[in-house]
Amino acid sequence: MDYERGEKRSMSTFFTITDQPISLEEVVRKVIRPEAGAVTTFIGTVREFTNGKRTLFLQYEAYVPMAEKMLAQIGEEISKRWPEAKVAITHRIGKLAISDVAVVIAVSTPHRKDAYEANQYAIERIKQIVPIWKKEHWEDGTEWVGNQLETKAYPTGKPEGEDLI
Amino acid sequence: MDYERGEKRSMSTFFTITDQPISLEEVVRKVIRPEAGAVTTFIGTVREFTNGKRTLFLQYEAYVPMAEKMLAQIGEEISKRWPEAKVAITHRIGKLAISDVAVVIAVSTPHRKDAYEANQYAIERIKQIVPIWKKEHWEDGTEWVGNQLETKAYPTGKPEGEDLI
Amino acid sequence: MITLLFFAYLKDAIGTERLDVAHAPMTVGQLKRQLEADYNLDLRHVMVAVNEEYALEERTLQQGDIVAFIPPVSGG
Amino acid sequence: MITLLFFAYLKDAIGTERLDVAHAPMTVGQLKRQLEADYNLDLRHVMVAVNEEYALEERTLQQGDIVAFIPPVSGG
Repeated sequence: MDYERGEKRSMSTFFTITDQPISLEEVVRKVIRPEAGAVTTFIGTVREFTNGKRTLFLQYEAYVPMAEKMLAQIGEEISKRWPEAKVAITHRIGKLAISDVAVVIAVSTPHRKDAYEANQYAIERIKQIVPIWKKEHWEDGTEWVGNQLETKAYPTGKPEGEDLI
Repeated sequence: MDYERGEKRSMSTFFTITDQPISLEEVVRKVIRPEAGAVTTFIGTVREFTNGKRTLFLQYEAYVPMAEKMLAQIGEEISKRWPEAKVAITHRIGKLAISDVAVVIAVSTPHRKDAYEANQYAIERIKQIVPIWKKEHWEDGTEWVGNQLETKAYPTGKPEGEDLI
Repeated sequence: MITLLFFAYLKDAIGTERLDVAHAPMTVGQLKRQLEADYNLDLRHVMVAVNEEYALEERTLQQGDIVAFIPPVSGG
Repeated sequence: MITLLFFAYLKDAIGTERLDVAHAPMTVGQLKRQLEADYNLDLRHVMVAVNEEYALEERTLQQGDIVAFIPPVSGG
């Protein structure tokens, strides 16, 4: 029944960028359906320490229309690899505090193994192709994070110097 | 902060059997903390069709005190394998309708790969060692499900005949 | 006294969820054999917990023990 | 007219999130080279989307195109 209702919605309600707090229950509700016994979610929260450095808060920015398209594309990729999976993804932008939820990925499948695999696939792809960027605000400066591995900040060259202290 | 509060609670609030509907947000809140950037959840819902047979509703029963102990033991096993993981599990018992949530497993870790692996470990172990049983109520009878693979109902021998029409 | 607990289909088979027995055989294994004979059951796939912990067949039972018979579980 | 969009650190580096240019070079690659020269930037790791779809360097630009410069993404 949820499923029926879901199918009639536009894709954009399943793959959304928002500047408001994300309701976990709401994202999960989009994928729950009688045929599915397993739902996995991934909830990305703002971590306080990265490589020992303390984050005060984050700023997320997106190229919104394209980001929603790319999220929907990830949904299609998942449908090809896991035909029985149903996916919903919401990513938040704007200013986020420590432990705030930045992204929720919900995947339902008839069997649980697929739900884990498809979910993990989604987060990996988000970090590869969805035009969203985060700016770290530390105690001693700011920096746009520029690679998916989160191991080092992207070298910005000489501009942006005014942001670094 | 959530973490500090969490540590002071008894283990039983992290590993719980309940006869009430499960609040997903509540289980997730138990594991969110500043050190963790990733939370995975597994939500087990009641599936309508299993091997083509239609389920009307399920009845879950547990040996409650031991089931909570076993859930806590799974938490300890996870702490050994993934020392940075934090886990909360709530399993519901009683009568559940199609799409009702039977179990929620939430795992937070600093890095996402661990959150998926530890979560999947938890559900596999639940299906091995936690004394909880479900009784299928079909259109034409009932049956206690008796193996973890859900491929066949447990042969009950001659008793229980009164339940099978 | 020793308390026996039954769950799921075993509860239906035995006809009760609890039996208090004054005397029980020495070990978990012997108790299982006795129940199999008395109730015409096959308990080979049934695990036993003593005082809420899984126990081996060799485990010796003592007065006051709570012995739970755990059919293959199906939670999750 | 062609619209250029900049995000994240590139927006800071260029000093604006949007530039409307009357004439643009033929291809995505040529446009990148020109921006690199004009703003002293290294755009080797910057992807380009034309009308909200990732485009190759060989892609020919047309009037009305929206060309977005996508630094390595860091969502999730």
